[in-house]
Amino acid sequence: MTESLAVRGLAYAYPDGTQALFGVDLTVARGERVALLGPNGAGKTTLVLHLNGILTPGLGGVSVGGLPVTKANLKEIRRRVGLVFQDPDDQLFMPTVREDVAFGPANLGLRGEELERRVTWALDRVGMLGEIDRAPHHLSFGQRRRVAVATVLAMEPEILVLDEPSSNLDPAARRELAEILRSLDVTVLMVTHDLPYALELCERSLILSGGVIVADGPTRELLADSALLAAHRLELPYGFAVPAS
Amino acid sequence: MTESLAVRGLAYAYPDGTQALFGVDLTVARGERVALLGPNGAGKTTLVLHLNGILTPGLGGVSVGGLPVTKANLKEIRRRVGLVFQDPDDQLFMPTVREDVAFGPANLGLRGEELERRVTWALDRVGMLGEIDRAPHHLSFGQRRRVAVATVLAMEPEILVLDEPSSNLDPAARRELAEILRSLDVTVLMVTHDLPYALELCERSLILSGGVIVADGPTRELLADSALLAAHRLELPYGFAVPAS
Amino acid sequence: MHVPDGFFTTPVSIGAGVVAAAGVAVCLRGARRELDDRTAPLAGLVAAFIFAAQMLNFPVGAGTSGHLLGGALAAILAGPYTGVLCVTAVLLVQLLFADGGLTAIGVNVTLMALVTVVVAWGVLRGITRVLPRGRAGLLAASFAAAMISVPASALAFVGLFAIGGTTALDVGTVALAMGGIHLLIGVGEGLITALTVGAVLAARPDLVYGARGLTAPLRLRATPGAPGPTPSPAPGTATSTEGA
Amino acid sequence: MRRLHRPGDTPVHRLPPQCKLLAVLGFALAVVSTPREAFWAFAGHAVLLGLVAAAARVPPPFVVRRMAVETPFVLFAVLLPVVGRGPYTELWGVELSVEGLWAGWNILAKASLGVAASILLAATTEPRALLLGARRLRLPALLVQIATFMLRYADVVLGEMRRMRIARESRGFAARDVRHLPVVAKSAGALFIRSYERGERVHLAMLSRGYDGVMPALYDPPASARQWAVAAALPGAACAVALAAWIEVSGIGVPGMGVSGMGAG
Repeated sequence: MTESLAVRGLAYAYPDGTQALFGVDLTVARGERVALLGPNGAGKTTLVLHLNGILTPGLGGVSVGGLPVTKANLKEIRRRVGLVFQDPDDQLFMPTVREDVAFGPANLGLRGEELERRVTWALDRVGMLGEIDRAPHHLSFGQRRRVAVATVLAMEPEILVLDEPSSNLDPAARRELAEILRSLDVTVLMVTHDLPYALELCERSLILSGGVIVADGPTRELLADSALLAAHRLELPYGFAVPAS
Repeated sequence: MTESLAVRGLAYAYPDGTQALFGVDLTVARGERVALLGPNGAGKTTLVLHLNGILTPGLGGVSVGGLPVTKANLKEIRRRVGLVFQDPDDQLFMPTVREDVAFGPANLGLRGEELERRVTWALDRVGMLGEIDRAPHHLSFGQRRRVAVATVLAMEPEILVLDEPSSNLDPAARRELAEILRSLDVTVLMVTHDLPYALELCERSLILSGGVIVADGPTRELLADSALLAAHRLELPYGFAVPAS
Repeated sequence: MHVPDGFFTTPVSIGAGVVAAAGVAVCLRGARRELDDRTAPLAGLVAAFIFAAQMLNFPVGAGTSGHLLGGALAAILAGPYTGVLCVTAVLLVQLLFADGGLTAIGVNVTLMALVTVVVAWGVLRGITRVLPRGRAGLLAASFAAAMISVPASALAFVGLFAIGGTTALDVGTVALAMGGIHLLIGVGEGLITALTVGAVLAARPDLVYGARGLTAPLRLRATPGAPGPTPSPAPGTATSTEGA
Repeated sequence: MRRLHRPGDTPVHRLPPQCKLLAVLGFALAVVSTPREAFWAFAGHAVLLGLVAAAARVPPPFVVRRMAVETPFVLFAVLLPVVGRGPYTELWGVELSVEGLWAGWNILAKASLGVAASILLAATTEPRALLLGARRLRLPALLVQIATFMLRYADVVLGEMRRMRIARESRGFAARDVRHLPVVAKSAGALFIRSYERGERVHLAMLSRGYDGVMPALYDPPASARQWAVAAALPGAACAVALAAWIEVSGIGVPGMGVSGMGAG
C-alpha cells in the first residue's frame, strides 16, 4: 500500500443545488509532492474539504492511506490529513503558539511530555521554536503561515494539504516556506494558482477545471503546454520562463 | 507643474515611539507609473497613509499636484489621492457595487446624473459595469479588487496608489488587472513586493528600506542588481527571468 | 456604565450574581441548540464584533455621546441565547481589564446582558407578530427593541438601587432621570442597531437570526395544464416540475 | 485593546491565576462589607493594596492613571450629596444631604478600592491566564471558551474596523453628525458578516484538527496549598480590618484592634 490519497468518482452538489464536482479521480503516492492547479471557482476548495470529511460526497469516495473517509473513521482521517488553510488567522485560534500547535495532538488524546515533544518537534521543523510562547497575532504574516504548517505537522499526518501556501508572502518568506516544505519528509498536496511555485516544489501537477481533473502529468510538461493552460484560465506570469532542468 | 506627487524629508514615529520613516524623498511625475518596492516592515504602508493625510508627518511634508497635504486641504487631497487597499473587503462595505462606487463622489457633493455618469464610467473602465447591482460580497476576489479600483477612479484622482494590487489574484485575474491599469490615463504609484508585476507595469521603481528610499531607477536595472535586492530582503522568484526588452 | 464594586450592598450583589448565573446557564443550553459545536468559535467572533461595535460612539446631544450596549444587536443578529453569551463574554473580558467590579459582575451581566437581550427579544417578537412580515417591519422592530432595551436596563439599575442601594435618593426621581436620559441614548442605540441589521440583511439575510421565519416560503411553479398546485410537495419534486 | 498587563517575575506575578482571582474577590467582598463610618478601615484596606503593589513592583502612578475607568461613578458619587434627600447640613455654604454625603463617600471609597485591586490583578496576570483561572474556579467551560476566542480575535476585528474607517476617510468621509450614522452602520454590518464568516472558517479549522465539541485542557496547573495560603493573606487581612471596623462601629470593640489585624498583610 503506497497510496497516500485516493479519490474515486467524487461528485458533490451544495445544498443550494449548485454542483461543484462532477467526478474527480486522483491518486497521490506516499512521499509525492503534487500540485493541484486550477482557476478560481474550479472547485479546488470543495475538493479539499472532502479530503478530511468536512463535506460528505454525493457520489464516489475518498480514502487516505487505504482508510476510506467515513463518519466512523473521521477521527483517524482528520489525524491523517493535515489541512493548512489559506488565512493563517483562521487556523491560529489559540492565545499562544504553543497551545495552537498542541490543539491537534491534544484532541488525539496526547498529554504531558509526549505532547510537549510533538509541539517542540513540529515548531522546530518550521523554524519557529523560538516563538513558542508568543501570541499568534504578534507574529509576521510569513511566521504565522509557518506556525499554521506546524499545527498540522504536530499531528504527524499521512498527507499535508496546503491551500494557496504562497499567497500574501513576500519573496523571501515565499522561498523560506518552499525550503521548509522541501525539507519535510511527508506527502504534500498543494492547491494553488501560483504556477511558478508549483514548478519549484512539485514534480507532478493536476489541473482541476469545471469540477473534473483535466490534466495529470509532470509539472514541467503541463506548464509548457500553453494551449492547455489557456483553455483552463491558467497562464504563466509575465517574464516567467520554465528554467532548463 | 508636472509633479503629481512630491514627498520631502518625511519622517514619522508612531505614538508608541517606534520610528518608521527616517526622511523619505520622492517625486512622481504626472502620467508616470512607479513601483514602490520593499520588504515587509520597511514602512511602505506608513508612507502610503501620509499621502492622503491619514497620518500627519513628524518632519517634512507631502504635496499632491502642487497642493500641500494639510488639515485645511484634506478634502481636496483625498479626492486627488485614490488609495486602493490590499484587502478589498476593507474598502467595500455598501450593499451594492453601485453604492460603493458612488460613495466617494457623493462625499464630494456629486448627486443625480453627474454622480450616475461617474459611477458607470468608473465601472466601465474596470470592466465591471455588468455587476453594478450585485452585492460586492458575492463577487469573486479578483472582481472585488477591480471594483475597489473603480471606487477610487470615480473620484477622478490625480494619482492612484495601490497597495499590493496583485496579492491573492490568480494568474488570469492578475493579467486582467495589469491590462486595466495600463489602459488608465492616470499617474500610478504601486506598492508591492511582487517584483515581476512591478517590471510588467512600471518603467521606474523605488526601493524603500529601513524608512528611507535606498534606490530609484529604471525597474529593469534595479531588478538586475541582485546584490542590491539581496541587501533589502528582495529577490526574484524562482524561474523568473527579466525578459529581453 | 460598568458598575464598580461597592455600588450595591453585598446581598444585592450576591442576589444579582445568582440571577446572572441562572440566566447564563439557561443560555448555555439554548446556544448549544442554536449552534451545536460551532458555539465557541462563532459566539467568540460575534463577541469580538460586539466589543468592536461598542467603540462606535454616537452623539446624544448637549455635547455628550453614548456608546452601543450591543445586547439588542447581538440578540437580533445571533439569536437571544447566543446574544446573552456574547455580551457576557465581553463583560468578562472587560472585567479582566479592570472595567467593572469583580463583586459586581453579577449585576453587570444581569443589567447589560440579560435585561437588554430579554427586553429586546420580547419587543422584537411582539412587534414582528403585529407588523406585516418583511424587511421594513423587521427594521422597525429592531429599532424599537434596541431603543427600549436601553432605558429598561437603566430602570433595572434603579430597581436594584431601590432594593439595596442607599436611601439618600428618592427612587421616583432617580427612575425618571435615568429613564429619561437613557431613552435618548436608546434612540441612538435603536438607530445604529436597525441600520446595522438592515446592512446585514441586504448582503447575507441568512445571518440575521431575527429574520428567520420572515423569508418567503418556497414557491412552486405549476406546469401549464397541470391540475392545481399540489399542497407542499418535497423540494425534490418541485425542481422536477419546474423543468417542464 | 488597552494594555494593563505589566510582565514581571515577582511573587505576586507567579501566583496561580485562580488564587489571585479568589483573593481579589475576597478582598472586594471584605471592602464592600466594611461599615462606611469606619474611615480608618478604608485607609487600612488601601495600605494592604499598597503592600501588594510594592510586592508586585507596580508603581502607584500606573494604578492611579488607570483608575479613570471609574470616572462616571465618581461623578455620580459627587452628585449624591447635592441631589440627595434631607436632612441637610451646611458645608462651605452649600446645603448638602447628610445621607447623600455618606452614600457618596461609601461608593467612592469602595469602588476606588475595588478598581485598584482589579488593576493590580490585571497588571500582574495575563488576560489569558485569568481565563484559565476562571475555568479552574468552575466557570462554565463554554463561556470561558467564548471569552478566549473573543480575546484572541478582538485585535483582528478591531484591525479590520480601523482599516475600514481609514478606507472611508480616504474617500472623503468624516462622521460628524447623525446623518452619517447610516454609513457607519453599513460598515458595522459588513464587519459583522466578516466576523461571522471568520467564525465559520475557524470552526472548520478546528474540526480539521480533531475538534469534537470539547476543548482539550492544556497547561492548567493546579495551585499548591502554599500558594493558596500566600494568596489568602490579602483577603484575610482585609476581613480582619472589616471585622474590627464592625466591632468598633457596633460599640463593643476597642478602636485600634483593626490595626493589629492589618499587620498580617
